[in-house]
Order: sequence, then structure tokens, then C-alpha cells
Amino acid sequence: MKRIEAIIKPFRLEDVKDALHEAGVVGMTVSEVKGFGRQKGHTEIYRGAEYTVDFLPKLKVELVVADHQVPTAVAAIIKGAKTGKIGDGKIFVTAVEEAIRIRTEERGEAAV
Amino acid sequence: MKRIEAIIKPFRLEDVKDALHEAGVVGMTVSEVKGFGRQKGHTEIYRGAEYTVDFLPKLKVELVVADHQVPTAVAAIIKGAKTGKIGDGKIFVTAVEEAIRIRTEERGEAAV
Amino acid sequence: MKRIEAIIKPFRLEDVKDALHEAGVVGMTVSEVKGFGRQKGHTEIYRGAEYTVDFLPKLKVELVVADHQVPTAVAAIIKGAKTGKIGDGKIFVTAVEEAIRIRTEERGEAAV
Amino acid sequence: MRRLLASLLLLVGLTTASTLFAADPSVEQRLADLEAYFKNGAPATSLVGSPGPGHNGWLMVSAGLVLFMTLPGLALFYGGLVRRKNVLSVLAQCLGLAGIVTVLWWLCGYSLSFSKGSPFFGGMGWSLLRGVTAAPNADYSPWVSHNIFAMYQLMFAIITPGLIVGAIAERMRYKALIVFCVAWMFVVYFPSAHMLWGADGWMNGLWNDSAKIKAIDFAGGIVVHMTSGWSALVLCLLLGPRKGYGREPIVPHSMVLCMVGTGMLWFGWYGFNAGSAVAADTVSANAFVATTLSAGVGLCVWAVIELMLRGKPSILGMCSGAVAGLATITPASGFVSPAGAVLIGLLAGVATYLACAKLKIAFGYDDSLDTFGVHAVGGTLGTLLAGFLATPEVNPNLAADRIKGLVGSTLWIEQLKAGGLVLALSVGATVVLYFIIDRTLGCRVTEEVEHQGLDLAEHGEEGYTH
Amino acid sequence: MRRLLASLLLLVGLTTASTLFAADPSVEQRLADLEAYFKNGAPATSLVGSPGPGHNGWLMVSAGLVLFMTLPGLALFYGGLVRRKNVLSVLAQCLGLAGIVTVLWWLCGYSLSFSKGSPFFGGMGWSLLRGVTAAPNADYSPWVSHNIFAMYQLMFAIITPGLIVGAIAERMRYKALIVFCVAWMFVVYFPSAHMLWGADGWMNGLWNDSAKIKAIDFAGGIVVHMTSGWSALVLCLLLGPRKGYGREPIVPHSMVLCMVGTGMLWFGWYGFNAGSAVAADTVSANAFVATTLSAGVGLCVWAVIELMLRGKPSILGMCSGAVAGLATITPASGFVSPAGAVLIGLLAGVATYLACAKLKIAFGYDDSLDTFGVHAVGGTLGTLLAGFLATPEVNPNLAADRIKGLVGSTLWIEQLKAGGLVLALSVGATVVLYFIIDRTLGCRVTEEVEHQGLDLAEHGEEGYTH
Amino acid sequence: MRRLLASLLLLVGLTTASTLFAADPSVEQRLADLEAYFKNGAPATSLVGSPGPGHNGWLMVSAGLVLFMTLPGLALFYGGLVRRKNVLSVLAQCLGLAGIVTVLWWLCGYSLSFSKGSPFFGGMGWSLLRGVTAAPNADYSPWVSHNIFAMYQLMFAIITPGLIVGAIAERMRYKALIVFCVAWMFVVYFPSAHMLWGADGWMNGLWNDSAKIKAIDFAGGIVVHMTSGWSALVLCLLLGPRKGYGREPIVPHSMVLCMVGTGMLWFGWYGFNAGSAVAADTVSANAFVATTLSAGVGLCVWAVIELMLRGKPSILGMCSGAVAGLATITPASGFVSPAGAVLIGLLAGVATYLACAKLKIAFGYDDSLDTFGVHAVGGTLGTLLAGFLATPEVNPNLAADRIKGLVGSTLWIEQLKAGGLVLALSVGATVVLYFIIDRTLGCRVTEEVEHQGLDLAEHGEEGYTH
Ligand SMILES: Nc1ncnc2c1ncn2[C@@H]1O[C@H](COP(=O)(O)OP(=O)(O)O)[C@@H](O)[C@H]1O
Ligand SMILES: Nc1ncnc2c1ncn2[C@@H]1O[C@H](COP(=O)(O)OP(=O)(O)O)[C@@H](O)[C@H]1O
Ligand SMILES: Nc1ncnc2c1ncn2[C@@H]1O[C@H](COP(=O)(O)OP(=O)(O)O)[C@@H](O)[C@H]1O
Repeated sequence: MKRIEAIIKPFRLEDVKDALHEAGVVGMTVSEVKGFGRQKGHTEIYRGAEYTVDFLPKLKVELVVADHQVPTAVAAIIKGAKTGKIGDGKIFVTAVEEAIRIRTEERGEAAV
Repeated sequence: MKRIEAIIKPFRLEDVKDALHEAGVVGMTVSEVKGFGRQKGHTEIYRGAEYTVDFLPKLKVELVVADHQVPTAVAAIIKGAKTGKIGDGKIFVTAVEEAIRIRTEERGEAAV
Repeated sequence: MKRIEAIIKPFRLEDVKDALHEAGVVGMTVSEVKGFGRQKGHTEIYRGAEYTVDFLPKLKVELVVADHQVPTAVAAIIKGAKTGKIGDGKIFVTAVEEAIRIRTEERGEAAV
Repeated sequence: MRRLLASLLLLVGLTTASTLFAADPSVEQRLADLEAYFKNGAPATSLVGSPGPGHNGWLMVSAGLVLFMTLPGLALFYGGLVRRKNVLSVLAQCLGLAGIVTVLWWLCGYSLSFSKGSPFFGGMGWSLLRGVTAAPNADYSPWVSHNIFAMYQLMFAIITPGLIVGAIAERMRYKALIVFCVAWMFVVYFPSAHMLWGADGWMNGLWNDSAKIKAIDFAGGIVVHMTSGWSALVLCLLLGPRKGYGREPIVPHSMVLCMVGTGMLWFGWYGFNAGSAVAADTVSANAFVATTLSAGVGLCVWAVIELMLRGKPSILGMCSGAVAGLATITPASGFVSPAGAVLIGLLAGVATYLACAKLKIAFGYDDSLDTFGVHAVGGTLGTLLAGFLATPEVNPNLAADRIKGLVGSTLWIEQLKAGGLVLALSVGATVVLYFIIDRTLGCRVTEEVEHQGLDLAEHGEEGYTH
Repeated sequence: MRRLLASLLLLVGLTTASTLFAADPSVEQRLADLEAYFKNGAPATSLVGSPGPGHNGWLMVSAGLVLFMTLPGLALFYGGLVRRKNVLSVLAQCLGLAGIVTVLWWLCGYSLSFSKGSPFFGGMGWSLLRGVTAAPNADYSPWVSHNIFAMYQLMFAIITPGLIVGAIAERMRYKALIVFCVAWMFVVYFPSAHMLWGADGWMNGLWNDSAKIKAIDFAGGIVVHMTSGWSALVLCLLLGPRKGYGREPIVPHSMVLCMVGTGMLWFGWYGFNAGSAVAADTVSANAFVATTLSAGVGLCVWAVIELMLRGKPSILGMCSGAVAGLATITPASGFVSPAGAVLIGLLAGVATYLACAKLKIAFGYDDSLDTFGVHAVGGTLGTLLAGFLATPEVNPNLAADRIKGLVGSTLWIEQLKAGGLVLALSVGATVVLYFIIDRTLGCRVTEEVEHQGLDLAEHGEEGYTH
Repeated sequence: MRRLLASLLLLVGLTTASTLFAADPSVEQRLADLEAYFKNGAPATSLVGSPGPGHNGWLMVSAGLVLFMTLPGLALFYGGLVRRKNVLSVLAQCLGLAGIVTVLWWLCGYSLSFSKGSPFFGGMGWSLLRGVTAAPNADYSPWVSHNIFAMYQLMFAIITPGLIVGAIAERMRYKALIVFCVAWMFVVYFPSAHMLWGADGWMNGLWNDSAKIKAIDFAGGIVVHMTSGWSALVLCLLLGPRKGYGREPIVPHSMVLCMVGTGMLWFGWYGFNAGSAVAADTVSANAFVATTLSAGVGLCVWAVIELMLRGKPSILGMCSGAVAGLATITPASGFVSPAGAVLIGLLAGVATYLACAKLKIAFGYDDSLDTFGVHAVGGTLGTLLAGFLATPEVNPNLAADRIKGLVGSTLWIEQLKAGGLVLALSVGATVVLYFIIDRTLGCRVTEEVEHQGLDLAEHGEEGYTH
């Protein structure tokens, strides 16, 4: 099994979700994060005091899938998240040794 | 060392924490996430406009433990988090190559 | 490639960011988490009812870097985050199998 | 010739005068009417039926202020203290009560509370607000429009069941609460209001010559705070504690909202207390002073106690102290001197602190947001203290024959009697109503709903999105 | 001797009296003036030029309350309903309008609306508030300072364009909105206010003998709610829906703020409606009652409908119902009986529910926060119903010769005419202004700004930090 | 016979009249008293000792409004501008000051400020509010209850130290701040209030014939804004900047709260300024107008400057501009024409913008929330401008002998003198008090507390849970 972690632009979530659905992936976990990369942040000025806000709001989508699903899932994420503009985000894939469904205590691919 | 990541129902946190404590695990990091899986979301209606909210509030508990602690820790999480109802969540285990305690710069299992 | 995950004290973020910058690391993703470890929490009392809050606000900094950058990045994080007081946090390093830049679909180290 | 002229003139003058003064009111009478406006006395001739602008304006403001206490004041004060997942349920309770009580009040609530009927219950003469016009009704005020008085009292009728919300927060079914409150208005509120404040009320010592119990309740220590506070205690005992109570942290999700609500309550309480003079007169002014002092002192007392016991004053402590001072002074506000108000604020702070921080812990009941600890304790204490501290120097109405013998002597016994009876009514009625509603509708949400939060389950909405 | 003395005394007396009463007003006249204060009648002699404290105080309060409805009331009501990333843009629109309309009002807005000029537009005599002093102007009120009346009306002029904000939220450029509103004030608001409320207004049936259309609009059903509501509909149709509308969830980011705003609106609405009597008199009292009843009933109606259709009453539903009740009663508030108000609240609830929950879905336009559904529908309905339900028992001014023939008979036709004409003006003007501004400034933000949120892009700030 | 009868009647008439009119006031006198109510003149006979309902009601409302400015107005305005971890500390400061100043005011504060004593300090005659009854005290108002005046002034005494909070936010110890403020009330506020507003005050040019400096300060430009603003500057210089100031982003955690606070401040400011006429009369009306115009213009000025300098108007900018307009008009509000108010709003906007956005950056002091930049700069500017723009047409009291020679001529020099002296007092006292308290209690929290946030460390609570 692999863990796919994608950092995406917040407003692409619906598209990513739909694309993953079509690709047959149902489970995922999403969290709000702040991203720092090449995409430039913005400047806020409060009564003349200027602040550069480098951290941009992003969403992190995590999903654990069976090995063979990785290419499809990655393609789906790209399809949903890509705007072609800087700041579209990254996908990282890591190995997962074990997965357990708490409710049933099933293990392995059956659990994801 | 292994990294155990558990997605649980928010109101089970206290129980999971207690169970882990009993199992001798002290360190952990928790974050608020939104989960998407088999558990059905709910519908919100605002002045007649209906929205299906698929993403349910979950907590992600992360802990890095020594290899031998994995079974105990996993068992503890299951004990604390299991309600037997759909949406109880998942546990994922991945390998960690290195751990460092920032304060002391200790490394490896001593650091977790 | 490696994924470096650091749990740090919130007010050290600017320093960590600066240190990483100097070390040549640009991309990172930050999220708000609650940490539980040796550092003691605090007690809140509401009209006489006492609650121990064990979970302390921390930030999680995630960055994926090329293998050779790991030592520099780790050193930079330590430099930025270390106060020497309990609760400074941890750094965990895991292996990443693949990285993809969504915008360009570049893969591997080029993508991080 | 001159004499003739003089006499003639005189005659003309007198004739004119007499035509003016015979059928129509005399200059003297008209002046007396005008001057009555300043003393809040009843006009007798030319101004009968006219509201007095200053008094009427002040009462409209006061009615608005008391509504503001509930929406959004109380909603925020309570809403901030619950967990994020239940904030809307509190708001829904306050909103729903505002709506339904308005309808009840129009239907028959005002009539049952304030029209003449039996000593215990009003009649139905003013149902649908029939006959309740903009002309003042001298039974309640010489200068405030009768219908404004009715609206002013409506706002009290809204906030009173609203206070109960604090005790049952985070676990009672919405429908059950609304049904409970509707029934409770009939069984507890309308009769209590009639007995204490109705012109022919059985315990209306201030205005009813033939009151059997000669109690005084300026702005609702008994009618508002005791009824709601004691009912709240019973209700939370019967409902049982929230899941996880005492085991997991159940902390306010937004002390900021709670503090905002406190400020709004304090502000609105001037309408509540100073408005209860039903005039912008000297009694009103005195009530304004007492209200301010008691709130400030109550706030300081909680802060000092917390400073001593835990080393730091908390925001919730200061908010609680202020509200405690306000609730406790309520029945006494138009009767006591500044020194009396300071004393009441002091005792209010101590008593409510003990109730909220010690008594509740000791007995382990889950009065979620301390309706009992603040309102029942404060209201009961204030009712009793009004009996000791009321003085005709502050409120000349206490010098009326019907009550002056009691003031400064055994008035506190009347207060005890009235308070005790209403307490008994509140407790008894709540028990009965609870069981009826629990058997039929079910009072408590399921465990799963309680975990998920009432907002989603009961209203299909969330308080905040990220 | 005695006789002599008597005559002498008499003479002295009469002389004194006559010197006093000849040039100066007589006792009778002075008493009449004083009594006029209570009836809100015009003083004729000694008190001419003096504001009456009770009325003046109430109008200052009312003016403050109507400001409070916008800042922060409406800002929160609307701000809570948008997404987190756009909350500040709503606040900025309310703030900016408060500022710019104040300046316009001082420059010429008040004059164009209320000074005498043509039947359609006021003159420039009161520009820069010249001659608008603290003495009452009898055309608008015998007892309220003319400049307080001007400030009171300013607050209406602020909130009216503010209402439009609800329809175009989350996608209109800030500058375009401000420019639109400035132009709209001249083309729609000032003329509508003048026609309906100006002393020589073309449709001012209540006060202008030579009004061509004898319509009545107590507190702004036509002038405020119809103008803004219908313009809002046009504007949101022209702007098009928000990105993702109907496809992705666009849910209120804080129902708590929305509810707080609702409470503030309700509270402030007493200034809006009861203040529109421009006195603290019987009409004001009646308006206060009608306002309360309609709000409460409207709230209940939405709750009941939601309970029936989806099993649970929502917070947004109750808030919408209350605001709908308030908006709908507005034109009728000072004219209808309690029963009339209850009926209006009932119909208001049903009609606005259908508009917001069915009509909008059916036609698919994106009236983001339902300005049309609540304000245009409510305002239009209320305007019509005022025509049917107005009665001189509630408002004696309806017994004046100029209008009494219509009341209870064909007044509703006048209402339809006035409403229809202002509707046409609003719609037409909005279309024209929209195209001019869209061609020059551009009305809509870019897609990227819409994704990112207007707060950062248009104001360089964020609503909240974590 | 007829003559006899006539004479007899006459005699009877005159006798009756004389018994009525001799001991008792005459019709003329009674009418004069009644009419005095409308002109806010002092009654001489029958109505002496009676508050006038319209004026009294308005002052009760005003007092409530000024309290509302602090709780929750200022608390939110400031609270929104700090970081999330410090929001409660701001709320606690506002709450604590409300409590403690109420107690001080009752103990001796009112007496030291307003009872007659020396030109610099009041006496102790009114301590514990002894003798401060509901009858008006003609030194301060002919028609407002003396005790309501005392409560109204209390609300000023609460908000003034509250303003200081803005300069020291996020780093001063709670106990140190409270102790500082208590001492500061005695050393700075009570004497300043007495000198400017006390009946025998040394600088009370408006009311005290023997004032040495004939300054005018309508609603507290000197007494409120200069005292607090200049003390705030000194305090923030002595305390030093917040950790990370200028290096890491320290941004408002909730512009929404800040804007809500702004709306509440504006609303409440009508009580502050229009209430300062201590009547609902023409002066009050004029103050209401000036307040509105200056706020609106100030808001626009900030928006325009930001639009020019950074391309987008910010919410904080508009809020700051409105508050700047309000603070600056305060001393002048009851003295200047609409045109004067617009001019003041204009200059207020420019001056405070420069102070907040340029001066502060240039000098690098950390006036966290710009108490100095807005209140000291605004208050000082307004005080001076009042000297130039005050006119008896707006406020007839300026036509009194004691001051009329200065108006329109050298009044601004008096203003400078008074302002300068109070400025010196504020600065000097703050330095001394700071050092005493810093040596004993310690003024600043530890670095760790500053990192963690004051809410948890100093109050054991958090503003929000997730
Ligand atoms: N090396 C990295 N490790 C972790 N997250 C990264 C890394 N590089 C980028 N990110 C995340 O991806 C987001 C987008 O990256 P950015 O460089 O701005 O644009 P792009 O994806 O188009 O190259 C960042 O905001 C950050 O959250
Ligand atoms: N493949 C997955 N990858 C990551 N998270 C998952 C995955 N599947 C489920 N989850 C997480 O676990 C939660 C529970 O899953 P769900 O399918 O609803 O119920 P259950 O755990 O009972 O099978 C989801 O809300 C989601 O957060
Ligand atoms: N085993 C662990 N797994 C995951 N997170 C941990 C672990 N141990 C500690 N942490 C995180 O690191 C933070 C700091 O740890 P703590 O034990 O308090 O202090 P120190 O880092 O000084 O040893 C914790 O709050 C928690 O977020």
C-alpha cells in the first residue's frame, strides 16, 4: 500500500474529489495547511505597517491506496488539481506497511 | 521506528489518549481533519438550497514509536477508538528512518 | 527523497523558515496541531470546574527534500526551533518514493 | 364710568373664565395635569389618555433593550459557553422562544398576566391585545401607552424561559424544550407575573390594596429569576448530566462571545431595571444607579475571590460576577439606596460564586451554564434583601398605606412567603411537565446526537465553517 | 372704600394680565402649546421653534438605532452568510456606504429628498444642511429638531443601498459597487424618498394635499425595501451567479454572526418603524406593537414551514422569518392593528419562504443573500397590504380629508401604482447604471480574485487569522 | 346689586387666586417652569426638584450607550486587533476597569470630580454618592436627575482608562495595569474632569465665571482623549515594544470583531456626544449632527488616502477613520456647525492617518492599537479646532458674558493652555506611576508569557476552542 499526499489549491477540492471518485478511490482525509513555495504570498498593510504573508492557504489530501491504484489516483489528483498556474501543489508518495480498519480490525488492503 | 497515523472520531480522543497512556506511549500529535469514506455525510439546507456535506470532522493522531511498541500502540488505539459503527476510522503504519528531539538533539528511539 | 516532519513551538516558525531558507530549502507545508508529550499542559478553571489541558498548540512543518539535503535541513530546523526548554518538539524523517509537481507533472527531485 | 367699565371687564373676564373652566378643565387642572407628567402622577383632565412623550419614549427604548438582552445578548452569553458543535442550538432556543412567546403573548399571555381576573390568574379580556391601545392604562402607568407596557412586559416573558436554556444546554431536544416552555408559561410564568405584578395580584404588595401577601418585586427577582432559576435546577437534575461531564473537558468554545453577551446584558439591563419604573422619573433614576453599582461590585467580588483562590481573575469570572450583581439587584433595584446596592452586589458576588464554584461541584449536578447558580441564587437572595433594604426615600410608593407598615420591619417575611410559594410552584410544575413531555416527546437527544453536536442533528446547520 | 380697593385691584390685575397676554401669548395659548406636545400637535405660540425633549430624545435614539442596523447589524447578518474569504468585503461595503452616503447627504442628498422642489425631486435649498437647524420643521415634525430629522433620514439613506449588498455579495468589485450606489442614490433613492415622503412629494398621500398618487409608506416599504430589493434582483441577474454556484457548497461561514446581526436588526428596527412616527406618541406606540408582532409571527412561520418540510427548524430560517416579518410590516407598521400585524407577519413568512426557497431555485438566479427574496418580496407585499389594512384608529392622520376617502376602499390601488412606478424606476435605473459602470470600471472581479476571496484581493486583509 | 355681586365675586376670585398664588407659584410661574423644560432652562418654582422625563430618559439612554461603548464596543474594537492568544486579556482589562472604576466612583471618584472643592480637585461631600439624589442638581443640569448625571459621568470615567489599553496591549501585566489605572484616576482623571467640567473647575470656561483658563471641552477631547492618549504614548514608550514587533507579522486576529466594535462605538458615541448636552435639546441635536458628519467624513478620508497610496481601502482603515472622526469631533461636537464638523472630520482623517501610518513607523514606538495615533492626536486636534470653530449659534451658552469675548477670537489660546497643562499632567503622572509600579509589581509579562499569550498565563482561559 502507498500513502499519497497531495497539497492542492483549496478551490480545487471538489474537482479532486470527483476525479478520485471516478477513479474508484473512496477514502481520503483532508486538512487545512499553509503552504510555502514558489508562489508568491501577498502583502497586508495595517495602518501603514506592512506585512508579507508568505504562507498561502492550501489543502492537504491524504489517501492510502493499494499499490496498483497509485497511478490512477495520482492521475486523478492531477486532473482535478491542475490549473497550470504556479502554486498548484505537489503530490508525494510513500510506502505504508500496514493499514487497519478500526471498526472491523481488518488489515492490509482490505482496510483502505 | 514506526509512524502510526490514526484517523478517529473526535469524541474518542480522550479514550484513545488514555489507552495509549496505559500502553506506555506518551508522545503524540493531534490535528483536526475532515474525513471522507463510507460513512455518509449529512445534508444542510440553507433557505431551500441543499448541500451535501461529505466531509466529516475527524481527528488525526500521529505517533512515532519504537518498532516493538507498534502492536501495543495499535491495540490501544483500537481499544480507545472503536465504537463498532461505520466511520470509526483507520490506522496506517509507515517506517520512520530517523527521529530527533530538537531540545537535546538526541536521535533514534531515544528521541521519541 | 525524504520527507522531514518537524513538530515545533508556534512562535519559532519565523526562525525555522528563515533557517531553512538560508539552507536553500524553499518549499514547505505547515499545519496547526496539538501536541502531547512531556511538556506539561495547563489548568483551566471555569466557575470552579477544573480542566487539565494536556494538548499544547504546536506547528507541524513538512518538507520533502532530496536525500542529500536532509542533514542541512534538519540542522536548519534545529537551529530555528531550539530553545532548550522542554516541548521544543521532534523531527521525523521518512522515505518518499515519488514526488510530482502538479503544475508541470515533473517527477522526482525536480518536483520538490 | 371707569368703574362701570371695570366691572364690565371683570364680568366678561369671569364669564369667559367660567365657560372655560366649567365644562372644560380649568387652568389649574390643566397645569396640574402637565405637572403630573413630571412627577409621574396620573393626569385628571386634559391629558387623560395621552401618553407622555418622555416616559413613552423611555419605555419604548427599554422594551427594545430587554429584547436586545435576549437577541442577541443572552444567546451570545450562553452560546459562547457551550461547545462549538452546540452553539446554534442555544441560538435556536433563544430565537424560537422569542417567536413563540410573542405569539402566545398576543393570543392570551398578556391578558392572563395583566388583565384583572382572579388574584392568581388574569382574565381573557385583553386577549389578542383587544382594547390594549396606545392610551395609558392607569393601573400600570399614567403616562406610558398601554400597548407599550404590554410590549415591554412581553420582552420579560421572552427572556425568562430563555434563562432556563442555560441549565439544559447541549442535551435537550429542541422540540421538547419549546413545548416545555410553552406549557411552563401557562403554568408558571403567567400566574407568577399576575400574582406579583397584576393590578389585582395576590402578592402584589406594592399596588394591590387587597394583596394577601404583600411582597415587592421591582423588576423580576421572583417573576423572572426565581421562576426560571429554580425550574432550571429541577430540569437539569431530571435530564441528567451531559455525556462526559466531569470526565472530559467541556469548555466554553468562545469566551469572546460570552463577554460580548455580558456587555449586551449589562447594557440591556438598564431597560430591564430602570424601565421597570414604567417612567423616566426619580424611581427610574434610582434603579439605574442601583443596577450600575451592583453590577460593578459583583464583578469585582468574583475577580477578587478568583485572585485569592487561584491567583488570577478570569474573564468568565468577571462576566459571571457582573451578571450575578445584575440578577440580584433586579427585585430590589427600584427600592434601595446606593449603599444598599453596593451591599447587594457584594453578597451577590459571594453567594453566586459559592453556588457556581462549590455547591455545583459538591453535588455534581450539571447546571451547564449556571442558570441556577446565578439566577436562582441571585434572584432569591435579591428578593430577600429587598425586604430588608427597601426604603420609601428611594421609592415613594413604599410610603403608601397599604405597605408602609411593613417596610423596614417585616417586609422580608412577605418576601420569603412570596418567593417560597413561587419556588414551590416552579419546582412542582417543572417536575410534572418534564415527565409528561419526556414520556411523549422524549426530552433528551440520543447519545449519538450528543456526540455529533445538536447543531447538525437538530437544525442541519453548523455554527462556523473553517 | 372696599369697593374702590376691589376695583383697583381688579384693574391692576387686568392690566397685568393684558400686558402679559396681549403681545405675548395668553395662558390659554401657552397651555395649548404645552398640551400640543403630548398630542404631537403643532405649537402655535410660545413653544414654536423648541424641540420637545421626549420626542427629540426618542428620535435621536431612533436615528442611532437605524445606524446600528447597518453598522454592525446588517454587516453581520450578511457577513455571516458569505464564505470566510469574503466576510470583510461585505463589511467594507457597509462601512463605505455609511461614509459616502453621509457625505452625499450633507452635500445635497437631504435637500434633494426633503426640501420643497418639484413633486419628483427636492430643491437645493438645504444643501450643506444650510438652514437645517435644531428647531423643528413643521412639515416633518412639530417637536423634533429639523436637523435630527435629517440625521434620522440619513440612516435610512445609508441602509437602503446597504441592502443591495446582499444580492451581489462575493463577486462585485468594491469600487464598482460604491460608484453604482452613489449614482443610484441620485437616480433612485433621492427621488423615491422625495416622491413618497417629501412634503410636496408626488406620491405622498399622507401629507401632501396635492399628491397625484395618494400612497402611504410608513417607514419605507417602497422607499427602502422595494427600491433596494428590485434593484438587487436586476443587479444579480446582470452580474451572473458566483463561480461554483449550484455545484459546490457555498455555505454561511458563521451562522453565529448572522444570528447576532438578526438580533441587532430587530432591536434597531424599533427605531426604524416606531421612530418613523417622528414622535414618541400613540402612532409610534402602535408601530412598535405591529413591528414586534410581525417579527415574531414571521419567525414562527419559517420555523413551522421548515419543520414540516425538512423536519427541523434552522437558525437561518428563523432569522430569515424574523427579518421578513420586519421588512414586510415596515410600510404598514404605523397604520395597522395588532391583528393586521399578525396577518402581515403570517403572509410575510409564507411569501418570503416561497421566494427564497422555491422561486430562486426554480429560476436559478444567484441572489446570494436573498435581498430580493426578503426585501423586495416583503416590501412589495407589505406595501400592498398596508393599502388593505390601514385604519385611522391606529393612525389618526389617515382621517385627514386628503386621504380618508381612500382608506378602507381603494387605497391599495394607490399603493400598487406607487409601488409599480418605483419598481420600474429601480429596475430601469439599475440596468442603465450597470451597463455604464460595467463598460467603464468593470463590475465583476476576476475569476482568480473570486477563488482567492475578495478580502485579500480587494482590501488586502483577512477576516480572521488562525 | 349686580355691582355688589360682581365685586363680591371678584373678591372671592382674587382671594382664591392670592391664596393660590401667594404661597404657591402663580400660573405664570408654573407656565414658565413648564416652558423651561423645553428650553432646558432652570425651573424656579413648581418643578424644582423634578427631573424632566424627556431629558432624563435621554440621559439614561446616553449613559447606557457610553457603557456599551466600553462593554463590549471598545473591548471588541481592540480585542479584534490583537493576536488570538491575547484577545481575552484585552477583554479582561475592559471588564476589570468597568468594575473597579464603578467602585471608585461610588467611593469618592464622583465627588472628587464634580463636587465643589478647590479649582483643581473636588471635595468629599458626595463620596458614597451621599446627597446625590434623583433630583436635578442645577450646577450640572436643570432637568436630569443628579444621580443619573453621576452615572453618565461614570461611564466616561470607565472608558477613559479603557482607551489606554490599546497602547500597552499584548504585553502588560494585568495587575500592573489595574493598579496603574486606579492610581491614574486619582492623579490624572479626577483632577482633569474637575478642572474642565466641575462647577468650580479651574479651566471650566463654559460654566465657571471664575475659571482661570476659559477652555471648553464639550464631551471630553481633553478630559477623555488627551489624558488617555498621551498617557498611552508614554506608557508604550516605557514598556517597550512587543517581542517580534517589526520583525514578525503581528496582525489583527479578527477584523470582524474590530469592525463590530467600530459600529458599536459609533452608535454609542451619540450618547457620548449628544448626551453631553445633558438634555435632549437643541445643543444635543447639534452635537448629534456634528458627530455623524465627522465620523462619516473621517471614514471617507482614510478610505481615499488608502485608495491613493495602496490602491485599496482597508476595513481597518475605514474603522480607524470613523473612530478618528468621532474622537476628534468630541470636544467640539456641541459647539460647531455642520460645515465645521465636516472640516474637523477631514483634518481628523488626515492627521490620524499620518500619525498611525507614518509617525509611528518613523519613530518605531509600539503603540499597539494606536491609542496615541487616534485618541491623543484626534483629541488634541479637536480641542484646538473647537477653539477656532465654536459658535454661539450652535451653542447659546457661548454667548454668556464669561466667555463670549473669547469665542471667535482667542478661545483657541485657552484651548492650547488647557490642553497643554493636561498633557503635561498626563505625561508626568504616567512616568512617575510607571516607575513606581514597575519597581514594585513589575509592569511587563515575561517573555515566555508573551510567547504563550496573556490569556492563558494571566487568566487561565483561552479565547476560542477549535
Ligand atoms: N519541498 C516541499 N515540501 C513540502 N511541501 C512543498 C514543497 N514544495 C512545495 N510544497 C507545497 O506545495 C505548494 C505549492 O508549491 P509552489 O512552489 O508554490 O508551486 P508549484 O507547486 O507550482 O511549484 C506550496 O505552497 C507548499 O505547500
Ligand atoms: N483510503 C483512505 N485513505 C485515507 N484516509 C481514509 C481512507 N479511507 C478512510 N479514511 C479515513 O477514515 C475515515 C473513516 O472511514 P469510513 O470509510 O467512513 O469508515 P470506516 O473506517 O468504518 O470504514 C474517513 O472519514 C477518512 O478520514
Ligand atoms: N512519539 C511522538 N510521536 C509524535 N509526536 C510526538 C512524539 N513525542 C512528542 N511528540 C510531539 O512533540 C512535542 C514535544 O514533545 P515533548 O515531549 O513535550 O517535549 P520534548 O520535545 O522537549 O521532548 C509534543 O507536544 C508532540 O506534539
